[in-house]
Amino acid sequence: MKEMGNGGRADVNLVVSGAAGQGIKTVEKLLGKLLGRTGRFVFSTKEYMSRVRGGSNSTDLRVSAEAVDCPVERVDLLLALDGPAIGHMERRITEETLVVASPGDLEDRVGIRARKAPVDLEGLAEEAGRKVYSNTVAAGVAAGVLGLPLEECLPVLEGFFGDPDSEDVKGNTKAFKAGFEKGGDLDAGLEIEPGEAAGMLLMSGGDAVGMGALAGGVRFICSYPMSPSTAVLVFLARHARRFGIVVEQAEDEISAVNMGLGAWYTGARAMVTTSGGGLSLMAEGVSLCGMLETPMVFHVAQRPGPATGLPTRTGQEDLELVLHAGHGEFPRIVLAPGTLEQAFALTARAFMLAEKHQVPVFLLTDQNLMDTFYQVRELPLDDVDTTRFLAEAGEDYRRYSLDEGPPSPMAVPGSGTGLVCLDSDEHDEEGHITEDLDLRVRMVDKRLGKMEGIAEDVLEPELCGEGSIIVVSWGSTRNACLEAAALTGRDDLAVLHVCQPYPLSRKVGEILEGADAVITVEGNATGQFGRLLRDLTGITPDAEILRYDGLPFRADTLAEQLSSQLEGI
Amino acid sequence: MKEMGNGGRADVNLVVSGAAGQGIKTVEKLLGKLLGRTGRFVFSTKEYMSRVRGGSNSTDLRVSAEAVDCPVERVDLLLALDGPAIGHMERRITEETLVVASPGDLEDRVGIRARKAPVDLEGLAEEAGRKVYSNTVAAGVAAGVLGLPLEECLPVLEGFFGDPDSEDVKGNTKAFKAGFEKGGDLDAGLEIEPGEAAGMLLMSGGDAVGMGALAGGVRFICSYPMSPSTAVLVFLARHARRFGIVVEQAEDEISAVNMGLGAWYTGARAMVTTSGGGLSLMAEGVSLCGMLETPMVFHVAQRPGPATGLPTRTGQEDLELVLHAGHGEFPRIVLAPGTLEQAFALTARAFMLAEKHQVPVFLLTDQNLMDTFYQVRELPLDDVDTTRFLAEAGEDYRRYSLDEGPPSPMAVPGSGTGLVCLDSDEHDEEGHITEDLDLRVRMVDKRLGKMEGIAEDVLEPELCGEGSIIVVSWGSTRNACLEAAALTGRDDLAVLHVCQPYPLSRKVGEILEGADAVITVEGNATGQFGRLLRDLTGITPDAEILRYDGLPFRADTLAEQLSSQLEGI
Amino acid sequence: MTMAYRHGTEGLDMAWCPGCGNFGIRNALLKALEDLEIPAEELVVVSGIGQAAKMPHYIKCSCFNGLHGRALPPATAIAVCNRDLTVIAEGGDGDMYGEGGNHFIHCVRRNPDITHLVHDNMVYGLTKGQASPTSMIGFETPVQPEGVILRPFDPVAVAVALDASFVARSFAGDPDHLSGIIVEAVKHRGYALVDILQPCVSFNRVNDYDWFRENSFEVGDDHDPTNREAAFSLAVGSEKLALGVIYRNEDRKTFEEQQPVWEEDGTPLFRRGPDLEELRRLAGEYEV
Amino acid sequence: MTMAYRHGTEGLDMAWCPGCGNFGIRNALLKALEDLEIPAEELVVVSGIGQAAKMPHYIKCSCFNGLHGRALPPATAIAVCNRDLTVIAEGGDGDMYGEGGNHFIHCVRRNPDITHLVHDNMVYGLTKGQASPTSMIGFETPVQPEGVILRPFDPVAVAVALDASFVARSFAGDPDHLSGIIVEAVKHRGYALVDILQPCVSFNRVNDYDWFRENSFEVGDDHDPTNREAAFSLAVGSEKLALGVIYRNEDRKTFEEQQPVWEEDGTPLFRRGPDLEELRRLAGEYEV
Ligand SMILES: Cc1ncc(C[n+]2csc(CCOP(=O)(O)OP(=O)(O)O)c2C)c(N)n1
Ligand SMILES: Cc1ncc(C[n+]2csc(CCOP(=O)(O)OP(=O)(O)O)c2C)c(N)n1
Ligand code: SF4
Ligand code: SF4
Ligand SMILES: [Mg+2]
Ligand SMILES: [Mg+2]
Repeated sequence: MKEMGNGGRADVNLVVSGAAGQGIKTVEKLLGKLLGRTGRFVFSTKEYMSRVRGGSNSTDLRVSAEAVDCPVERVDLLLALDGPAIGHMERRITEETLVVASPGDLEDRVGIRARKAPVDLEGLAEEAGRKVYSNTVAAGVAAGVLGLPLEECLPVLEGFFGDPDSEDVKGNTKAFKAGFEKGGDLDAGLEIEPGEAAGMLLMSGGDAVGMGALAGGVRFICSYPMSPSTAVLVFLARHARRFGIVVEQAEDEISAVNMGLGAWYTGARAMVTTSGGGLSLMAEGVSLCGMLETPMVFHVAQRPGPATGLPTRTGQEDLELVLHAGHGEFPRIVLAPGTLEQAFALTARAFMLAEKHQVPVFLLTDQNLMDTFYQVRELPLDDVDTTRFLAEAGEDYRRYSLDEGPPSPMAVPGSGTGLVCLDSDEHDEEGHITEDLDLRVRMVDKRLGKMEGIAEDVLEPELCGEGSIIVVSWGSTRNACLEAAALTGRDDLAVLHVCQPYPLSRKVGEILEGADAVITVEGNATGQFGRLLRDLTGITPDAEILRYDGLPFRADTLAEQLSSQLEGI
Repeated sequence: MKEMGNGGRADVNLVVSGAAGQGIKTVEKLLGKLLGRTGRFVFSTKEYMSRVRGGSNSTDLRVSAEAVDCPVERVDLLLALDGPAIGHMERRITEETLVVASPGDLEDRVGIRARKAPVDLEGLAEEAGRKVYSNTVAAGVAAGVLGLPLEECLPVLEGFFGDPDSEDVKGNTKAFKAGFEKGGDLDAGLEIEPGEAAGMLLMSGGDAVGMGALAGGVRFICSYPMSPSTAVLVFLARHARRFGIVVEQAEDEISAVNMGLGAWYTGARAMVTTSGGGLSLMAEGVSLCGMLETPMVFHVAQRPGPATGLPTRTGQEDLELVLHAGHGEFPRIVLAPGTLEQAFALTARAFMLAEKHQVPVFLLTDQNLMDTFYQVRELPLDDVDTTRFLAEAGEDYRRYSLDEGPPSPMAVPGSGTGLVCLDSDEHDEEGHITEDLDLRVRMVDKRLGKMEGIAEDVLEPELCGEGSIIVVSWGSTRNACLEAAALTGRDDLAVLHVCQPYPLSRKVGEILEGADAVITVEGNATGQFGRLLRDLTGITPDAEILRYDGLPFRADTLAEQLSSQLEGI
Repeated sequence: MTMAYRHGTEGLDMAWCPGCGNFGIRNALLKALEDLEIPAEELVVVSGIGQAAKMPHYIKCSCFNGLHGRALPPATAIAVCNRDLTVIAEGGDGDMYGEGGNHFIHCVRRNPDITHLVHDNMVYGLTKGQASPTSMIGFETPVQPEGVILRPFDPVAVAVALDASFVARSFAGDPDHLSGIIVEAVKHRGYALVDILQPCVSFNRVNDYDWFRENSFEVGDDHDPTNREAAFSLAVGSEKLALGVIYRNEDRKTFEEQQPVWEEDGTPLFRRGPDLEELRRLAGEYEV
Repeated sequence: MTMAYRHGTEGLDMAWCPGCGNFGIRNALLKALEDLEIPAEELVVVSGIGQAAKMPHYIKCSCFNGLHGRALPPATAIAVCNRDLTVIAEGGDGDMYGEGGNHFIHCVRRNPDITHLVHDNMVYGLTKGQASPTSMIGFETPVQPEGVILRPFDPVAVAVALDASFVARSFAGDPDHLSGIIVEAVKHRGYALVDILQPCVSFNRVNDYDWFRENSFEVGDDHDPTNREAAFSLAVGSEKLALGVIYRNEDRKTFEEQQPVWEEDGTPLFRRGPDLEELRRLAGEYEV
């Protein structure tokens, strides 16, 4: 298990908060670049309201000389871009927190128990040329506080703001410098030394899934915009020309999934990206996928429900949905990455598995994973299995042949002289509608029989640590669980991370069988993975740590929850 | 447990088979009336292809002097209206079966090992006036074979075919008489004595659900046609004017569920009727129902899937679908009637429960229940709970008040001076969109908290018999399980029928805890109820009897399956 | 009686961007409701999801803020179940013509007595700037980086083709015109579409206030809105967008008027209980 | 090369009722395919669910017989992923204008190079006789016992309003006319709608062969199908239904033509693998 969180200044958690439209995103991107370039590690996550302007949002940037990959509750440095931001962050502000805000905003909040650092962000920005540079001033303050070398920062600024001779670059540079100076002057004791971050790749969850899709050979994506899944659609749209992909925005999610199946019928590897509500609408399409045995990859980025719920927040409430979406019975696969590398690798793998087993594959992520970014050493490109599983349609081709498989060899129309017929009704071997009830039984058995091959391809869980009390994590909570377990300081803990919830590796049961206690950690209110665990392994968790307020698990507070649960065990 | 099936002629199973369009339905209706009027009990079920003309369909009419309420495999008398019908029924024909068919058709099938009774149905019909009277001739043969008193039959014929002086009545009467004579002449030994059936109500599953809806106070139904659920829509359309109901055919299922929610928002009790595929499309609406806490009744008549599957056949494949349809987490209720009386009572109850607990209630039936008919003594009208649970919208009304409940009192717009605001986003007490994450948690807890009240209203399972080996049945398989258990002749068997799969009464666990062995019977391939049982009670069935060829369980063959399972236990 | 227009903006945390056309639409709507003197408790605004669809949270009314794309079905049901209520369905162009396109078609066919306000900003606002069904060809977005290639949906032409009983277009930048049109639409007996041109200052830099002004014209007095072919020509005959009442067909009966439930009894359905006696009679009819 | 028209009816268990208009449509379709000389293995018929949607099982072709209402999305995707294939989407009026109404609208906007054949029998056949979107007012069914009250959907008028690139109507009772129209539709570059009047002898006793004959007329030579307003007038100007090519707009580009994937490379997508080298370069761009 990772060794971290010695309580000292191994890392600084910096939060930028302000209204939508105030340019938090620019600060976050710029600081990300600056930190990476100067050799620091950075982890970022954000929380924001479902609106375009106003309100209060925040982005965490956790900075360290060592790799960091999950959020903490603790705020060491708060850059408040407006007054409401201080109120918004109030709960996370402690006496240790250094709050940088304009003097007026800070005064209005006399109550807060924090190290106050009044900096006239707007004033400095205006001095540098324009009020809108405030966010650049803030970035400068952060860079100053963190002790970045100014000379290494300046070239990055130029690249970031465009043409070096432009007014904009000059103004921003001036603004940055002014902030930097203020930041240094604060003498906050929050400097972070450079680490080995040079040359690493700084990417988001959305990027990782997008690149995984490219590695998986995606040729077609059709979707309807829906937070937090749209990032993948945007990513592939940006690279459509370069990688030869048809990208289409559908009129609705139902069209999206049916188009996707059409595409894959022609052998073009296809995916859809959506969130829980969109997947609900696709449920009939999921069932169609099961019946046609046409592969499909569903990226489902979770957010809290029911219905519209909290559209820009995170949660893990849709595990049971992807397990059961669609009527009737047919096999499926559910993957749930816990890291950016897994997000890449499992997305690529989803395409392979879908085509190999001719089933719907669900890639289950969430806003927490989509909107996060941090450095990865490299993408496991060499491990990508690029095998194709397409047959040729010979003269007597029968799409649902019972002679081979399961699955029956899949050919695509135009690949030979044979015909390729799909039917959503129960069908005969050729793919024509049938009312032969014996054949029906054989077709059901064949479809369900694919579960055997699928089981052979199942991914094993990852066990970190030697302890006999096992914390079970699935999907995007992995890193927070690992760090939290370490933070408890207890060596009787181990963390088991499951990146394939369904079907579940036998190993999961075997490992948990031997545990003294099992604690599940989930981003929902009813313990869905716990139920699945009981169903598939017979093991009932001894304790559950559930969070369903729309925010991700954070290592430090999760560690406290773990500790208090452990007292009870 | 019911005493039945002594192997003698306690009952005759008569099957009418022929092509779609040949008038099987007329035979079935006419015989139903004749049998009832002459004091016989009759149970009917049918199986048919998804087409309007042609193919081969069949209707079973099981006739007895005692009450009969489930199908058997055994065929005592087959009325084959065309040649293919004999082939279609071949598997169920034994040496005991009396096959009535036209001489030509019978000859073509020299192979069949049956008691052959060539009757020139068409010829007799033509003699009576028109070839289309063939089915009436067939009905006459049946009446003759069963030994019905002709003089009691004739007045029924008149009522059935319309104006007594019309050509049609005369022709049909002639045809019937001709058939009757032939039937009597066959001396088949298949007479059935009259029983106590006089004055009972002969109705179908669709009728029972429809009348349950009327008892439940339905005021609005909006649906999209889908077999086998359309019967309920048609029933309510027929009675719309008489009972003051808005009946609307929607453009699609999504519209249907959203209209239903709109109706119930105004306090008009509403329902939708659909099948698995339609419910898949409604999944987002189910989630909306969960979030708005607006009641809704979903009648889901199951058929085999996935996708279009076998649209006119039966199955129990959508239990997990109704348990999990919709994203996010919220309470729900699932009811699954096993008899016509239950179909009536549970439908009425669904409206009460939906309004009381402000949750989606699923009434899960199937083609087996929808298309069956038999006699019931009376509908339990006096037991219907007609309580309403609507508040008035006072000046300061807050739809999602946290002060009372859960559930918060539900008022409807226009019921007072207050405003009634619903929101599919996470919302505050007034029903306005919120990003207050503490409030979010309280709202989740409130919604899920309704499960407690729901648990108090849970229906207990029905335990029949004293045996220590328990056969577990849910939904429409009840009667077949009961009779099958009796047919095994073993007194160590008991049958436990569950009419409310979710939430499940504690009694189910308690009863099964004490069993020596548990055998589940389900109309699906993966044992969905068995999984639910394990999840909710920790009990894993010792054996499962699963059928997924689209046909219902039949008492005699199910008895054999039970016996052979019992050998293994 | 609480008037729907009572709400100011103070105390309201409105999620719209400064300068957004939605403010103009809100002002016009409040003005229209004031003119119409509809009590708040008799007004139900039904909306979907999107920036436009947040409207019911910003005025004084009962509301059903349901799913993205699904405002029209509940609006129809509400109107038919309680005829004492005034029902407005409101939302964005994505909401109503994209995800909700099928309900649009069939709602027009049904002709319930509701007013349909569509904030047509030619973009998806809430989800940050993808193309909407009404986006112009060539419009660049993160999902359409090389520009939109689908032909824009013309709601007015389609509504005329569907023989909608009232079809109008107005502009968020002209609240007087808009409120007048809304008053007419609400007064109209039957389904009334008002497609409202609405600048989105955050995600649509092409179709801004000026663009809309330059690319629209007011329907002249010489136009006969009861002439369907003329209405169609008006809708498609020019590059510019016609503003005003483009079509009306007063001959169509409403959905509600044709329901047996309303023939003899005006009681809202929620006040009617089950008739168990009649049901007993019906059950009796099953006696063989 | 196997010709699509090779199939006879012998050996086929066709689920249509004797006398159904679907037989005429099938004959016309086979004739058209014969005339067009499309090899069976290059033909994909995409259909939904309904009596009409069973067509691909009765001719020689590859097929994607998907969900009720959902033929157009897969048809579009198939056309754009493999341009060597000829794609026909086929189904009933309920399928295409009811459940599938939203796809109809947006498919027309997208303009993929597909042919859209709609068997318009003004009723739901397979589910035994409920009203369809095109059923006439007053049409009585088990679900509409007092007769249909919704205004019938006019696919031709709506398609013209959507500026579909090819809009035609024909009649199952006139296979010659119909096969000629189908040939034109398939040859047309882009989306082509053929609304086919089809008698349903089992569930629609009103709109039978005679009714259709009496209530339709052939478009005259004087009609200019490129004139959109004239096309609209033709669609709505008469009580009777116009038969023939009513509208065409050859100026519209197809969906496929505008895809970067097809700009330089004609290889069907299934023959293209992932480009891991280019991906390696892309990953490199994430180096900070
Ligand atoms: C089923 C579903 N799909 C997608 C979304 C995401 N979504 C929310 S609003 C919206 C579009 C907003 O555009 P529009 O309707 O034009 O409203 P605007 O914000 O422009 O006013 C989308 C795609 C959703 N909420 N539900
Ligand atoms: C989602 C869904 N809803 C409903 C159905 C049931 N259904 C099958 S075909 C059909 C309508 C058939 O009418 P139409 O499309 O006009 O075809 P026709 O049979 O008249 O040729 C319906 C409602 C279904 N298969 N799927
Ligand atoms: S995003 Fe556009 S439509 Fe939405 S509030 Fe802002 S300006 Fe208005
Ligand atoms: S039901 Fe109607 S449409 Fe279907 S096959 Fe029979 S006649 Fe044709
Ligand atoms: Mg919009
Ligand atoms: Mg039809």
